[in-house]
Amino acid sequence: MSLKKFVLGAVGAAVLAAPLAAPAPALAEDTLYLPKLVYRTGPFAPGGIPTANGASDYWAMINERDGGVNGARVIYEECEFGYNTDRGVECYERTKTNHGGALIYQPYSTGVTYALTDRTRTDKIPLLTMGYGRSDAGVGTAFPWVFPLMTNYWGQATGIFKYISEQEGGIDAMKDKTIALVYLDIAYGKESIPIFRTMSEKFGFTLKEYPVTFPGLEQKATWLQVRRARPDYIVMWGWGAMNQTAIKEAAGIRFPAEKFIGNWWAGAEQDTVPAGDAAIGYKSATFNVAGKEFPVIQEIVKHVYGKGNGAGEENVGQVLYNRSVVTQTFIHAGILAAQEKFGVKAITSEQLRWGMENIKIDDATAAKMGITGMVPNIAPTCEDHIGGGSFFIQQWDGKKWNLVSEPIEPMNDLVVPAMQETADKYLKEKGLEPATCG
Amino acid sequence: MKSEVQECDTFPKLLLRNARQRPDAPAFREKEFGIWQTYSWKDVYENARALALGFSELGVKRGDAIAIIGSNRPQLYWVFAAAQAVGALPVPIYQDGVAEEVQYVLDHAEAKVVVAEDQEQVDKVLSIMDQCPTITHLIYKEPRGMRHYTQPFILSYEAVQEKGRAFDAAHPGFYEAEVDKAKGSDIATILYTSGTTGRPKGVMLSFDNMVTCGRLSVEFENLTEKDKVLSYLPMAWVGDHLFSYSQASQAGFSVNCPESAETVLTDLREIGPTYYFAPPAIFENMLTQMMIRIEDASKIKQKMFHYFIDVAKRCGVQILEGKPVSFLDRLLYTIGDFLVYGPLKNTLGFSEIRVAYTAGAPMGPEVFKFYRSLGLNLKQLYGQTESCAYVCIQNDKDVRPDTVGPPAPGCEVKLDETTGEVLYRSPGSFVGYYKNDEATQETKTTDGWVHTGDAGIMTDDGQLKIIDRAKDVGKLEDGTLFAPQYIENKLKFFPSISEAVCHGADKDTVTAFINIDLEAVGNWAERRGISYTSYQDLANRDEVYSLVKEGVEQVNRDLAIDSELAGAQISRFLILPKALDADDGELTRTRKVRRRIVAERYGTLIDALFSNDETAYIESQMTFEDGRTGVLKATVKVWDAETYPAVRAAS
Amino acid sequence: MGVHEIKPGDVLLAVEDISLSFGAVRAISDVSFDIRKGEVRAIIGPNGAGKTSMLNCINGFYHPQQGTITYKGQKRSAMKPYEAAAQGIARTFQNVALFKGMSTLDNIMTGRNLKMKSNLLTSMIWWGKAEKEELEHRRFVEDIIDFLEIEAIRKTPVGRLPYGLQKRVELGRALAAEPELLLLDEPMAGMNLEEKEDMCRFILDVNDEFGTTICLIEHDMGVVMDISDRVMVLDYGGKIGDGVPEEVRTNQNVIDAYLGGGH
Amino acid sequence: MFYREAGQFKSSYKEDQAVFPILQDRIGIAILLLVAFIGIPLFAGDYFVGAIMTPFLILALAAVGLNILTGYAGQISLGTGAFMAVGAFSAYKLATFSIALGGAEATLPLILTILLAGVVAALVGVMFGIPSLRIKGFYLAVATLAAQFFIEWLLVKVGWFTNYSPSGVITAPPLVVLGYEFHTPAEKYLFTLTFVVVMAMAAKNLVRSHIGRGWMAIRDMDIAAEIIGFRPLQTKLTAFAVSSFFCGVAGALWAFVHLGTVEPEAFGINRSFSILFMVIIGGMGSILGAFIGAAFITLLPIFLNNVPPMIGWNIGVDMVAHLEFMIFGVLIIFFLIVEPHGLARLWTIGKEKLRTWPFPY
Amino acid sequence: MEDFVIEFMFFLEVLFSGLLTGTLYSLVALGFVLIFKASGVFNFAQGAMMLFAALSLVGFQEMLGVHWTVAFLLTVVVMILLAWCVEKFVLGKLVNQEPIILFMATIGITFFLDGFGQTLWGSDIKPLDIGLPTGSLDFGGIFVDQLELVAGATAGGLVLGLAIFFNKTKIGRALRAVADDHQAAMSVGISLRNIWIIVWSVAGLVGLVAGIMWGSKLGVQFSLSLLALKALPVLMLGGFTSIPGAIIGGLIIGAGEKLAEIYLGPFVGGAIENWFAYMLAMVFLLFRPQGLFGEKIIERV
Repeated sequence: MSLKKFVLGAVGAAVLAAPLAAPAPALAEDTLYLPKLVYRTGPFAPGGIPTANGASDYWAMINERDGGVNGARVIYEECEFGYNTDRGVECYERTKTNHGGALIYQPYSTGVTYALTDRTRTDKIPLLTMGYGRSDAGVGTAFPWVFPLMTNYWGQATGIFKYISEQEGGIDAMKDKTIALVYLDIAYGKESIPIFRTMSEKFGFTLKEYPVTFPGLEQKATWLQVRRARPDYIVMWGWGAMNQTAIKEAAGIRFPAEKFIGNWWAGAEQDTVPAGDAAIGYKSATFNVAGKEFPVIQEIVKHVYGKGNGAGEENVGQVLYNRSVVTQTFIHAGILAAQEKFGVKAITSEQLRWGMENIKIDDATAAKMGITGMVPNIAPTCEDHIGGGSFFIQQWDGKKWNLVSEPIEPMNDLVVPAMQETADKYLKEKGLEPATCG
Repeated sequence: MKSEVQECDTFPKLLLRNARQRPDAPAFREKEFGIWQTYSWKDVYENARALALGFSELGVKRGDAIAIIGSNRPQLYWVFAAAQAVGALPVPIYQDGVAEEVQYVLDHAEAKVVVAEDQEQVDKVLSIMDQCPTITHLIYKEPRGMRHYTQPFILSYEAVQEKGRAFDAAHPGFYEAEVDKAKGSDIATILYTSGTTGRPKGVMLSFDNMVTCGRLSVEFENLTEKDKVLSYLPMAWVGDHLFSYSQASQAGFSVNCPESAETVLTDLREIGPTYYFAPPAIFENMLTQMMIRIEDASKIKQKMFHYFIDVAKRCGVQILEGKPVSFLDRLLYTIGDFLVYGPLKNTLGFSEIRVAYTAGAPMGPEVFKFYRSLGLNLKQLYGQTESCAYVCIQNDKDVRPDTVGPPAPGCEVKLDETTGEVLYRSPGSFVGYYKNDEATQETKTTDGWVHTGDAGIMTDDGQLKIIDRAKDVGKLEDGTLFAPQYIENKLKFFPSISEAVCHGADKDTVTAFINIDLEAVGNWAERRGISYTSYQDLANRDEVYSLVKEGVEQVNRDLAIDSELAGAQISRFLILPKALDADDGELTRTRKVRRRIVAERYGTLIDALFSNDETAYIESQMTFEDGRTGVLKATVKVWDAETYPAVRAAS
Repeated sequence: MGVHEIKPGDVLLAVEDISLSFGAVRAISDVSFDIRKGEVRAIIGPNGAGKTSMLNCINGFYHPQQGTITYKGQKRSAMKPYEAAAQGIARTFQNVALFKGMSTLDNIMTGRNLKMKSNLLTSMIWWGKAEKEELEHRRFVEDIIDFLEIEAIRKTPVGRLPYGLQKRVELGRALAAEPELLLLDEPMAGMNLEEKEDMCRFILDVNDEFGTTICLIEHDMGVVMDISDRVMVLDYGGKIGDGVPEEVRTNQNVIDAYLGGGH
Repeated sequence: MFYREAGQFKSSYKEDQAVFPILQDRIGIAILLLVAFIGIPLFAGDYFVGAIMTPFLILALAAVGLNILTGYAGQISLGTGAFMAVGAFSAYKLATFSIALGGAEATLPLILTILLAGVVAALVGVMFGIPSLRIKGFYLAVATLAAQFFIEWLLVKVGWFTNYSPSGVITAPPLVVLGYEFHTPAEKYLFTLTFVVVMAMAAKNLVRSHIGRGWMAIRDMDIAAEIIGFRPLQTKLTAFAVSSFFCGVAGALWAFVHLGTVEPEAFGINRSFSILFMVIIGGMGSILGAFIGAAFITLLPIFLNNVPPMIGWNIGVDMVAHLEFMIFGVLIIFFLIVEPHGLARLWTIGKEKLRTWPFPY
Repeated sequence: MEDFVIEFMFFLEVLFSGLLTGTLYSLVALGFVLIFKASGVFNFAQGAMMLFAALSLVGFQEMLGVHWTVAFLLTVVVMILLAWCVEKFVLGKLVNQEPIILFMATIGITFFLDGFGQTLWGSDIKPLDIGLPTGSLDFGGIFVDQLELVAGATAGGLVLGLAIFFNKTKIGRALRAVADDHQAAMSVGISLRNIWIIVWSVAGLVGLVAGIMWGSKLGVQFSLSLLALKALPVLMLGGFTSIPGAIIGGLIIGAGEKLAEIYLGPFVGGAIENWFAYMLAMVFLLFRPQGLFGEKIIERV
């Protein structure tokens, strides 16, 4: 027990010391505290590193170039959780009150997103889950603190279907087609199944579901079944080590790569490079464009790497890196909106929520942020935390990802009612009242 | 209307008082079946009453002796009161005595009933039944193994009590009447001295003796019913009789009996007595054990231990006696109390002790100071069977290691001017030796002064200092005062030395027999990789001789600064090839050396000590650990020790 | 063999024509014998004679391929050891089989298991029924501890005890079950003379004080002859002698088996 | 050093058999409880209470559960996560039962819900415990691993368990007991603490009862245990049931109190492993060990992770994490070398040393 | 009829690919068996060792820009060094401890290796290309992954090599002796220490080979260490102490789980491979509690 006491005491000391150790710069200057839960280690580190680097580099650039946002310096702090939900929660609790309070969280992990949904509601801190998390979280009245933005998994699924049908010459042509849905058999992977089933019913294509056991290192059985089923298209809901295995296996059964479409968590350099030649022609969804040519990326290269700083140059311009950068620009925009509305530089997390509900990424803002052409426009509201986004399909050519589609909008007539339905169920189980807007 | 003191002039009356005043307070506890079975004063009274009437039913008459033989058990203690209630004389007998010793006492006391603890004691008594014609009944307490003893005179304790209860029902008021018949001047008990020489003598003690000594000493130490004692010393010994019976009856405190001889130390620790008595040997033994155990501790702990023991040596006694001590020392002592003294007392079971006594033999001043410096209120008591163990008690505030304190309340002490022998007159002065008027007259003068046989000195402020047995104190050839025990006690302070016998009366120098402590020296040898096969082998090692020599020379250095005894330093010594043993008659049952027997048995060795021989050969009878007897044959080395010129102390 | 002359008492357990084999190895072949209530019955024989196997059959650990066992007048079908225990058969083991992680007290308490009734829920709550029951059985066990004179090691983990004491604790565990039939598998194996004498005394005391029927096996003839009422001798799985100690001692087959040096 | 046991004698078996027979231990535990119940909620921040203590306590409860099975009954299990999941999902189903029928809110009292969830977990545990009669030692891990993967799979696969939530994620209802809602981290912590303390007591009572002795007997020597009358299957299954009950309750608390919204992966194989580690590191066959082990496995990494930034050592979060892994690994080995029988044994030895202080024995 | 032929061909393909996957599991399981056999340690760190070996190989290749054979040799040295450290700092200090304690110690090693490997070589995914063939061959409609063919051949070669090592070399015989009786091994004149170092080195080497196979397939990344979980049912089925058991067990598990997934999976929702492997092993164990090739347990008192 003495050891336990020691550890407890030590941890306690750490906790007590934390607020003391943290300097109180608020007196001298306005700051914006942006903690970020990252996983630079562990099984999902390959995806975690570029995402973390993107955020780190972006805020370094903003501080370096602009001295912060409107003069309020950004304190960007990482907390490593190794894609381990418990530690993610611990990181959240550890950082949430530092430096005058965290403004927003972006965990990049489904598990942590779920675990933080309740906590952020209590703590009144926005949770930015751009492109992941609960599909129904776009309903702002049910999840006032969660911002999926852009599109959710259901929207993405309908969009991918739209893309496929375009390839095949229209929705009607899909009637006798078969789509195989290969998904990682965990909460994340299962998220898209209901909407695919709905579409299958509505549009008459045949849907075959192929779960891949977590973590997806061994997929032989899945692909043997896929081969036997001879689908016309394969859609993949994968993450981490599963992706490149799947791409290799697909090549192994000699499935045409261009009819194999991953979702946007299955379309990064980390997935295609290890798969080698097998990945050439493989497609995936993405809501951001890869490449270094965008102004914001150039600014990062200039202000951060140009000065010998930066988290990891090899990631710059990669899909996940750029996605993280884009995410940060949205936060940036949200902060600007909130600063303007409330007339303070050091905004609070509650004010940022208003900001996030009122960002408007149009051509003008995009140009200002340096992300023109990098991401579709969005304009969320209090009720709608998605903001009517769209996304692209990209294709791997063996060296880099190239866009092969125009922005695709989801089938909102299908998605929105479904979202509303599950959101209502959530509120009921939680015993919560919907938030009011306006 | 008589006062309570007058009213309760016998133990049965005190018992009745206790059963009325504090019926539910614990009177006895016994560790049995894993827990401390507790008997309240009411239980004791009822049990003793039943037993007493049972005795009557068995035909015990006033003045009959009832012998008690066994280890300390509540049921056996109850026999005292039960016997006394019906006017019989309880006679406790040393339970480890061999059959013939027991037979002598039973026969001498003309015991009518024997209460034995268990099968072992019953067998012992049965083996000598033929020679003790007075015995009519044999009562056993522990039924285990007694199923097949079908002799009609053998009864179980419960059966006797059952008879008693039936008798009680048939003769209401009989018990009360019997109790009332007794008066303070009646003989309460006969205690047989273990006697360093000759046959045991039966010391007759009256109720007045025992009750008054008990009362006075209880008042002196403020003992209350909240106190606890552990009774583990032989019931036949006067000290135990005073503490566990007389004082307990007087103050109403609880007497706690250990589970067995092997578990005494554990039980001591569990009970945590507030009031404790042990002969010096036990304290010395504990100290030796402590030193051995601490040597197995880590170096840091040893350093800490010795450092704080030194602190205690410096200021512990002063703090205990409320004398001024520097702040730093006081602080260090407080830390030491937390780190060392407190835990030490705790592991020994001394945490709650208010008063601890030692008596029965003089105690080495170093040992004595050691315990006092830990904050243990250890005091010396001087007394003997003939005085109900009550002559001198040290005062809390004025305890000196070399005296036994001033005369206790009610006692007078004087010294025989010619021999220096101590004489006393006290409420505890015995009535006489049973069936031995001659000895009574030798010992007790007509005006009530009792000869103790101890040589002593009276200090200026009236404290008695015992030097030795009067007959043992001698002079060297050159007239130097030679008090063998005094030197022996100094030697025994060394953990490696368990026993020493010094010789020198009428010789030119002092020499010594040494007994090594097998455990301490064995441990010491093991750590040094010295292998040995037996006690004898170990005792004959040069390494061990060197070790002992260091001790002897240290004693010599100490003696050199002692004005009166500086001339009597040890010049030669040898290590005996066997441990002196009570079974061989070399020690008394209270572990006192029987000098005469030792001198007879090891005469050749003594001769060698006073010659220039470097070795000596000895052949002697001995008893082995398993009880077999055999002949010891050994060649023993004799070593010289350095002596030092007398140093005049600065004061 | 004059079985009828031996002290009166009903047959407690009868073994008839038992055979037991492991694959090709025949451990016991066609052995019959009985144990009478209240007696000390010994089975002796050289190592590997099938003594332990016989005990294992009696308490249901092995199931003989052939033969019947009648216990208290009832023929027993293949039963589990715990069923045998429930019927009052307790035993000790050749290689001490104490529960090393527990104290002496707890080990002996396990022997009371069959008598303890408190269920999961009451045990969890402890106060009341479960505690009362636990304390009652503790009292009983303390008698055994007292009986076996192992007070000083009551709370000592059995793993730390010397071998002789472990055997004593094991005997205590068996006694705690208040068995009708006590099987002792080489109770004196590996003991020194003094420990053997102690153990003999305990065995006799148990038999005497509690009236427990005892069946013990030993390979050392000496001690057994002194304390047993009847002795059966096994060799190579077969019975070569049975009767009171004197008879067995003079039985030529037995002498051959022990002294023949064939093994 | 602190112990003053002299004079603490026992005059009844009740005192002698007490869980804390030594006065100083009772004082210590009282202080600990006071700190836990009053000190921590009053003085510690939300982070410590909500993100460290609450999950620690819940995992400690699961470790107590596993310790009953592995430490006391000697049956190795790698299915702890699954049994926790069963508890969590059962609690969810029980709580939303009336909602699913169209009711407005959960009607079953919360505490009952959690306990019943434990009972369901116990039943499942018994099912997967049946092979333990034949399969022993490390091989038994296979049966519990089968449970682990099968249950995880089942919960993901069968929509009924999650009320057909599209992602298989469940959402806990608000924590309301007798109209009082446990809302803040401190309140939730106290809710958990009460559960954990009561159940730890129950576990302690069990292991010192004849049921617990049966488990240990089976663990130490199963054949001898059977011969003296323990029914092996019944004894083992009881252990499985009780262990799973504890794990189930822990799972329900994890979902309801700690996370609020939880996916089945929260109870994956890693959870099972980490709880087994707690039991081994803490000390098998010791309730205290479960707590120490849980502290070691959950708190130490967090502590290690907090140290470098605290001392101003800026080496990047990934490096800190790597260091955390390495030091953690080394510490596991270190403590095993120091005391292979777990930290609880270390504590026992330390306590023994304190009791005999300053002597070594 | 033609349907039947197609179905049968498909069945064959499933079976064959299952068997090949099984050999890959066996490769991982082999490392466990080696260590358990010689030292009674259930080596939880085998997965971490495999990852560490593969990471080192790729790391050396990247860092030094050398040919993979050189990197391979360097890695072998690293694994021997690791074995030495494990003996020196961990197992050597835990002699005569219970299996579960040793098991826990290897968990400590796992944590350390995970942290250490990532510190040295980073957490990024690294492609491993030592020129092993990729893609599949078409045998009349049956596709066979070339890499898996190589893996199968390698596994077979390893087993053969180990068999020769164990039966024909002095060290090998000593290793077998140590499994049976530590005293006997001492009398052969090889210290227990050295035997442990050797056996951990060999296990490290096996881990390296397995790491190469799996790394070529998946890229070298942290997830490789999770493959240890796929080896567990193989081990339990085959028995902890049997090398042929690991191979046969791997084949059974590989084929079993693939067949189950394809023929049973669709009826229950799929993704049953993981638990099916364990269920299969469990059912096997119910009939043979000591595993496929373990020695029969006779209960005695």
